[in-house]
Amino acid sequence: MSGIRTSILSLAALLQMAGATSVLAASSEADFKAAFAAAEAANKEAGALRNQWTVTAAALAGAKKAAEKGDFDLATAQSKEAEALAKASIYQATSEKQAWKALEIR
Amino acid sequence: MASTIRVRATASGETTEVQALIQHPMDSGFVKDAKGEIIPPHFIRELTFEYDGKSVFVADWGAAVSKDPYVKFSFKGGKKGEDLKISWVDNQGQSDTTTAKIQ
Amino acid sequence: MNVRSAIHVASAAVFSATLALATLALTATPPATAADTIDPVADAKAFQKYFTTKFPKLKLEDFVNGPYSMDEGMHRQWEEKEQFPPYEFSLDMGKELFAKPFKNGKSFADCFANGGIGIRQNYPYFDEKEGKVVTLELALNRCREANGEAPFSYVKDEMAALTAYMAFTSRGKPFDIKIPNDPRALAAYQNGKQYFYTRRGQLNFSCATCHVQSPGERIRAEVLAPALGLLNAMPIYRSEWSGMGTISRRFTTCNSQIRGVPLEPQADEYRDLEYYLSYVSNGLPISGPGARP
Amino acid sequence: MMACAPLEILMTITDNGFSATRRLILQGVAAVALVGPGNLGFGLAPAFAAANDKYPEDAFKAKGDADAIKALYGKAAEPSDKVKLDAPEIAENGAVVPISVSTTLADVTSISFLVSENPNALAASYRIPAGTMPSVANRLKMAKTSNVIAIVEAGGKLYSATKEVKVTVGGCGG
Repeated sequence: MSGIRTSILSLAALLQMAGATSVLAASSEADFKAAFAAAEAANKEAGALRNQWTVTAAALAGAKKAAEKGDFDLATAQSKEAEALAKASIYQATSEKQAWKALEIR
Repeated sequence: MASTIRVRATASGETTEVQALIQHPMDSGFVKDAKGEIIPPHFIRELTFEYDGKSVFVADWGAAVSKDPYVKFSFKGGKKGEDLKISWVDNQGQSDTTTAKIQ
Repeated sequence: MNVRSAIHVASAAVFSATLALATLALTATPPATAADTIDPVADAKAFQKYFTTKFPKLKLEDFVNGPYSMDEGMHRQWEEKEQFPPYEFSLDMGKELFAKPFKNGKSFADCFANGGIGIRQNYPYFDEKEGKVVTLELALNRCREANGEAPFSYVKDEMAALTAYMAFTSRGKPFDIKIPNDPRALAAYQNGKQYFYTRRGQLNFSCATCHVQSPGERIRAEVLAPALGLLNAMPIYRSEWSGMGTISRRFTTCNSQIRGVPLEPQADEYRDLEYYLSYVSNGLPISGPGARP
Repeated sequence: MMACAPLEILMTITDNGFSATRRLILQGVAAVALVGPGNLGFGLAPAFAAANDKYPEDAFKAKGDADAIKALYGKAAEPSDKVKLDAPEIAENGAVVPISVSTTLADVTSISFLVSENPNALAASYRIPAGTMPSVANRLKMAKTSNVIAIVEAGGKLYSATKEVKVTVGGCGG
């Protein structure tokens, strides 16, 4: 059982970290492009693990829309959030490789 | 195409019990489709049951009747093998009618 | 969980006492060994025992009525609907579609054993040539493609109507899912089981979170169905969809409800999941098509 | 009523809509039968009696239940335990709520169902000719938790029964 608790704590920590970084200085288009590419890459990896989240796709779409309107602060922030969500879904997929057995009826 | 009206009319003693299920979207006009456009109201307004040339039951329906609407009632009289005529009209002028045998 | 698996081990008549003692010691740590040996027969027994102990008043076949066996108020509403069930039209459409010949003159009856009548309880089966699980929905579309017809959508009316009719012809027959003596079949079964217990989506739920840990409880208006007998009533007319839903539709919408991106219908994971879920419900009667909230 | 995966439920509005062939049989829909003799003796208020043949247009357009009842019958109803209203405590789904009513009152000429919180309260109204039993079952849509009111017009007077039905969406949030 203890395995479960640590995995949930680190999952939460991951998301916390994402929230903090979005407050930094104004972002330029380059910042946005980098953040967006990183988020897409992470989400692609989650896809390979057959474990993407719908909210990641929503955050990516939001980021793209904000960028199209030229609001790169928002676009970068949302890209970072998308990346964090994608990373969380990757973490979930890998940790569940073993964790699922805890719930199994035997 | 089969009729849109499914009926079960069973005579027992001197009353006949009637159940009807009708294939109809009964759109209320408050729902949006996938593209976000309002689906226009499209619902049955009047449903009539006639036995021996006489109306035994008339339903006046609004938009709050469920999709593929169902109704159950019973009336005195009605013998096995006799006809029960059912017809409906909706707010877009469409209609359908069928005749069912009382079991 | 540790207490339950200890009892399970003790009741296995075959194991000698010493072995039981050894595994008892192991249960403190995650039971790595027990989970690695794939034993579908023992799984099915434990699975059914879990639910019959959790709901002692229910007979085995009651589990196929899902939420309606869990709540009296829901049961009454179900009885009312069953007097003239909303899936009646889909059933008639399915019967018509099933008999309609393809352009080449053949029809679905030519693709299935016994003309497709009364065989739903054998699906899904493990196809040893292909080395994969074949579900009823997949077999229907393959039949169409083999006869030069375009496949139907797995989540829309025609597929629901066809599976409704085939289920109807099998009503009352117990699920009879076989796992042939083929390591790939065992692997497919295990893969389906793993999917069933794996947490996914931002809500971090697995199928088991709802259908094993909390059947009978409510998520807002809905009462959760037990996992035992979960597919026996498929396909279902859901009031929520005010329309028919196939197994593919149910799997994909469940995924998106917990904010996981659904896989494409009839993906291997879904086919294996259906294989596992049907196998552990062996013996329970087919009751499809069903009406659900 | 937004279901768990809002987009999903909206996707179900299939494009073929209502595809049965439409047999346009324009018959005299108006019921030919005269209203039962029992009713005539009560100095019918012609404009309002629901037993007349016209579809109660304005009653279905009325918003609140009181206005709808007024538009339909022209008088108020008094609660009566002789009107037995059967509705679930918690609806399994707002789209299909099984509701039925039966009564021991005599000379029933009309039965109606209202859902107070729906955009238009009047859901269905049934004309009961003489010889038809005063009992109806149907399936109605409810936008949200609301009082369901059954009205029975018997011997020219109105009787009612009310029950609250809880309605919410299903599923886990989507």
